[in-house]
Amino acid sequence: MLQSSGQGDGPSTSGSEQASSYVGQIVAPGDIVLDLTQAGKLVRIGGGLQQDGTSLVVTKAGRLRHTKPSKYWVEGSQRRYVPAVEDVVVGVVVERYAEHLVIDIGGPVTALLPALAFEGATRRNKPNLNIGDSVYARVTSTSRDTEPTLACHDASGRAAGFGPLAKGYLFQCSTGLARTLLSRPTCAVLEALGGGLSFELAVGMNGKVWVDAASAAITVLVANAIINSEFLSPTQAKIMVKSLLKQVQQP
Amino acid sequence: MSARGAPSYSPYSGIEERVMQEDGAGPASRSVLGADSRRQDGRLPEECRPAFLQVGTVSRAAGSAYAEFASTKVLVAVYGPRESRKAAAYSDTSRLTCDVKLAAFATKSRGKYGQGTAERELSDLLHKALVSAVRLDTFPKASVDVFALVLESGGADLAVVVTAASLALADAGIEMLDMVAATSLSLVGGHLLVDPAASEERAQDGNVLVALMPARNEVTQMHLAGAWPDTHAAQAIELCLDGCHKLDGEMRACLREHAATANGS
Amino acid sequence: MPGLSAAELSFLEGGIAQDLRNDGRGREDFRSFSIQLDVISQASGSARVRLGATDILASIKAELGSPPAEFPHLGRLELAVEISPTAGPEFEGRGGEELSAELGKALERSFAGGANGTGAAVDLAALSVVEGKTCWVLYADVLVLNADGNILDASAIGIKAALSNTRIPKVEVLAGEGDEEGELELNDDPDECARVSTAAVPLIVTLTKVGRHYIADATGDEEAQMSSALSVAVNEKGQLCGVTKRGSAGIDPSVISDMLSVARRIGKRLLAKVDAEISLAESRLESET
Amino acid sequence: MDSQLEAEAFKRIYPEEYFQRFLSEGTRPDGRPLGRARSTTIGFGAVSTADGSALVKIGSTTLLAGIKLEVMTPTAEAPDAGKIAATFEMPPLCSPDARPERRLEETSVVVQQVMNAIESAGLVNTKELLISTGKAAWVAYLDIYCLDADGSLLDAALLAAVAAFADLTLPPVRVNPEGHVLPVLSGAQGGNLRENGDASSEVVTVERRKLTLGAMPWAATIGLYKGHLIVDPTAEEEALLESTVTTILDEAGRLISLFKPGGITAVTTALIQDCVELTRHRARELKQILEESSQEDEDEGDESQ
Amino acid sequence: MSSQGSLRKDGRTFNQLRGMVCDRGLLHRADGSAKWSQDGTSVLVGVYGPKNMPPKREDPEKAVLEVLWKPKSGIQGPEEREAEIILRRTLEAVVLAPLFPRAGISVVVQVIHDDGSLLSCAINAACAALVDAGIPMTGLLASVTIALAKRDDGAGGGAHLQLDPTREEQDGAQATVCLALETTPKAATSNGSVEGEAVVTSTTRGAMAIEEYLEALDRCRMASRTINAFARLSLDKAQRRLELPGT
Repeated sequence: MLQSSGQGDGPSTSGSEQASSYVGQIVAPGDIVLDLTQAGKLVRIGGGLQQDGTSLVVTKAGRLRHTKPSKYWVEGSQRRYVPAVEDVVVGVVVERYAEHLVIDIGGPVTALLPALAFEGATRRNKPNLNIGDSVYARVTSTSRDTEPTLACHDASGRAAGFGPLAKGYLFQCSTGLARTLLSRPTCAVLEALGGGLSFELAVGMNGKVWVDAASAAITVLVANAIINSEFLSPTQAKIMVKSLLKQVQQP
Repeated sequence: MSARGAPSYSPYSGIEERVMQEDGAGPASRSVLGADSRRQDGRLPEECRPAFLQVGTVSRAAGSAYAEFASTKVLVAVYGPRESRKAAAYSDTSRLTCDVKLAAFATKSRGKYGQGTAERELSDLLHKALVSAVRLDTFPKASVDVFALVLESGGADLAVVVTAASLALADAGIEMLDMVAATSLSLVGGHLLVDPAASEERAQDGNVLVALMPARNEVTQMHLAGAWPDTHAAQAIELCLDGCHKLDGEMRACLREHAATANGS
Repeated sequence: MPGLSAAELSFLEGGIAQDLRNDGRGREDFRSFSIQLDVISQASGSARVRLGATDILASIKAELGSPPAEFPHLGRLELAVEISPTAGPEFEGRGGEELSAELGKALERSFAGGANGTGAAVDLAALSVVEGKTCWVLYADVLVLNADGNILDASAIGIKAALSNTRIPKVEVLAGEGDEEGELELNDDPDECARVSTAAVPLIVTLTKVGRHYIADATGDEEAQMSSALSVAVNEKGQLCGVTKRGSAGIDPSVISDMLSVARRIGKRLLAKVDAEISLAESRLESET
Repeated sequence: MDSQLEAEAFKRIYPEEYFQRFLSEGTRPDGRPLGRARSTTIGFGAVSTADGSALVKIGSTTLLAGIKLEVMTPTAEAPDAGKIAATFEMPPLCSPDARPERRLEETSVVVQQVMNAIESAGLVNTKELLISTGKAAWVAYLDIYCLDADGSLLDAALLAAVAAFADLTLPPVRVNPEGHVLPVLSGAQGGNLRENGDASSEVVTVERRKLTLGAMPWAATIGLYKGHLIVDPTAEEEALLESTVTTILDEAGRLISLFKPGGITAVTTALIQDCVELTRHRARELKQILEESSQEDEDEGDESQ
Repeated sequence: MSSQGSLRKDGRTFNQLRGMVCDRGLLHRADGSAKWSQDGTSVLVGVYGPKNMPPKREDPEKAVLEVLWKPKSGIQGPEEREAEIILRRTLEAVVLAPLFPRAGISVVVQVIHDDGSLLSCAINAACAALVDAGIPMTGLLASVTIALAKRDDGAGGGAHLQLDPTREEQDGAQATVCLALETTPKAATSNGSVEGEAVVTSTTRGAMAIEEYLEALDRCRMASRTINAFARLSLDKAQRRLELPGT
């Protein structure tokens, strides 16, 4: 009757259920937002909710969201990242073994990246990553009792942009901001930056952001612009980027 | 161990020594033996105090023993063989760790041993007395931990600790070459007093401790302090060995009795 | 000790069995030693002792302190051993701490006497200045510069020599008025200084058991072969002043009594030799000044 | 034998199920009904080097409390009172969880709660510890050692502390004009000791005496497990409990402490009332045990004299 | 019987809490933080985690919760160590630790000022900080301290129960009771009659009658609702501020 899921949309049977009256409101842990006996056959729950008997109970503070037909989650901002399958993340190699790498993705525990989870990797031919190197990867599994696993290729085995991140600058932002940066359509700050500069960017759902550009000055500018944008409206963000761009273009 | 705030003192500390010094002119006339050549507690010089021994006294320990020699009261518990906490390099043998503590109220003046130097020394001496008797080669990498607490320091503390610890090891089923029994002796004004009481130790000119594996007839630990006339030292060691053999009988009886009651129930 | 092969070890043990050690000594022989006095000017007394390759520095520092609470009429003698990290590879870092503590305790047992000060190496009553208030505290510190076995015996020789070299300033107690405590006046004019009687200071003879035999004054290589050892302190009167069993193996009680009488015999010879070396060193010192 | 081994293995692998099976039949692994505390003994004067001491056993849980008296200068705020300074030690011999390098967190809680109970009940009037106003007073160092940690330590620690105070004797002392406290020696001993200052200059002499104790606090720890109330849990049971409530009452039935340090279940008013009721029963039991033990102690004392 | 005009030194009635202030997200290095003040008593709490734990201290079944209590000045004494343990066990009642096996959650408590009811203030602050960090919890807690003023104060009847006492009131009281209570959540379903907020933590000081304790408990229950309402209000405000750029 109840199915847990991360981000993905799947098939769902719909009924003539009644949506929770708390949708759109700010909820706190312990709040009972839905009586499951009154709800339809299938309810999908995302982050911040838990089933307790016949009730749907909030475990994290935030705004209760709902998409039709019956998906619920709590949207809140938290700094600490909790991995979910199919999240894209930026991590740092902390340990190296023959079969796998241990990656710090800023989560509750470190993640595993199998040595062969790269496009076209074989025993003989695999990328050589060292402790301290950054990597852009995808979460392939999470389970309560084992470390999350990562892969540097998409479901069909192609690199799809994943892999080691050479050089560049890595910084931490909130997971809320990371989500904004990854959202479609492209958020205001990135659009404004992209209009005036050329740089490479990798954003992880875990709040780690990697930037690389032709000069250190541009790298730093991009990083600052992104960090500054967290509490700005789209218009404010555009103005902020514009003034920063002026500074570098002046000399 | 010291309380915070203003310093405090005990008006009765050191009173025995002061009385003793006021009593007579010098150490020679100290009245350790009465006219009937008996000690203050009525014992003859070569007589040990009655020993009360009991094993299996700590419910959650692998082995344990309580020893009471008149007012000397000691509790020992053994844990292990268990995983060694100290991340030491791999070794074929296990580690024997010994830790002796004195309760704050165990001595005449409170927390006299609080600084820990005396406790560290006792721990070290206990280790030396036991280590050759325990078959550490039978369980690699693990550690056997011996913890002793002196509840009341009534004289010959170390000897009682060693004896109780060896009983606790036996109770824990740790493989040993032999039991270890220990006896100490004080030299007071030329008299040899076996198994001294605390008051006799405070007056002593010298002391000896012998720890013995009685069945193998091997001394595992021995030390002697103070200046000893020739014949006295040899005689003192003999008396201690004799004490160890007597104690051995009582230790074995205690273990037999415990085994009998354990099987009976 | 690393560095000795099995063949070397068995050779060493075989030699001991035949009363002929690697360096030509018999089982009961000490290595030759030298004493040098007054080597540290700030100390109240000091000596350097070289016993074979073992090299130690002993110093005595006399300071005014408070007497033991239970025995207000006595002074104090505090003993400590420190092993320099340069003394050998095994003493690098904190490696020497355990041995330092063990040797310190063995010295204390041999020099400090009973709880009431009887049988102590020096007359503790003579160190009293104001009963119950002030006394001299003699800090005897041994620093091991190089270790090639038998540190303990060398340390005892060092302390005896350093004590013979010790000068304690004269103290005058100025009468206080009424209830007030008298003040102390120190006079460190060398001619006025008191000397410490070293007649009762014992020496230590360590007998190291290697195989079925025991040897005196073991070298580092020989100590590596030790199963157990008995350190015996002996004084001029032939009294035993302290015995410490070292090493983990057990010893038969009859062997212990043999070892005690052998140690006493060796000790007597050693005492005479050390006394002679000290007077030699003293005369050398006088001729220098 | 086989079935016993099997039971032992079951207990180790499925401790919760093992425990639940007993509870479902209204009993516990050691055979007690849920509401019964383990047999309790008190031995007075267990340590002669202490001025007051007591050995308490509740089942296997064993605690030894000792009080040593020292003289202090009273504080300016309370010139007519002494004080109590308490410690609680869990030396590594008492439990496999206690290791020399690590202090168990129970120790901080137990010492605070024992002192809280003694103060809240008014067991000791610290003014009785006065020797001479503004000059000298006794500080009672209460050291409680856990010798065998098999659960419900707070109950046993408080009982040991109360019994040690019941056993405490203040030695006779005299005070010289400088406020220094000196011993009073009996008979032959005293005659030979040189007097510090002449006798006429003494201000005060205090006789050997016992304390007049106020209300005695009695504690009962009750474990909560899936709706069951488990009185006086053992260490094995404590490891499985959801939370514990320690209620402390005095003989007049006043509440001295209701201590529930968190845990995964919360209690309702009705449950609190149940705990209080169970503690009332246990308090009567403990009071009787203390009285009987002290009677025996006196009888023995009479015989030996 | 009436407590007319018998106001407390700071002008409050006996049944009145002090003014509360709660600021969230003050510490940028922490994963969540909150400063909670009840007039003169103020506590700042930072939450770190769920994060990696050294293998020696990890628990394969659940996240390890650790509390570090820093007094206003000086080093930790036995009282602070006890408070640390009580706070930790109190938070364990609501934190969903089994969701993060092998991980750790640290709660660092910094006392800024203590003018009475300190433990309650710290529990409220810690709870807000955990919410701010997004640590999954089964519900919220509210903590209240209440003092039983000495009867000879002249206040008759039930008037001698002083809610949320200042330090002066606390020190002069015959007894104090500190409670942490579960809160009644917003609920889409009615679970029948509720017996009243259950007690997660109770510590007391001083002697009192059982009836007095139960009355204190009732008063605290009532007050806990006010605290809960305030905590939700402050959460609402904080959440709206966070969402500002998006809306």
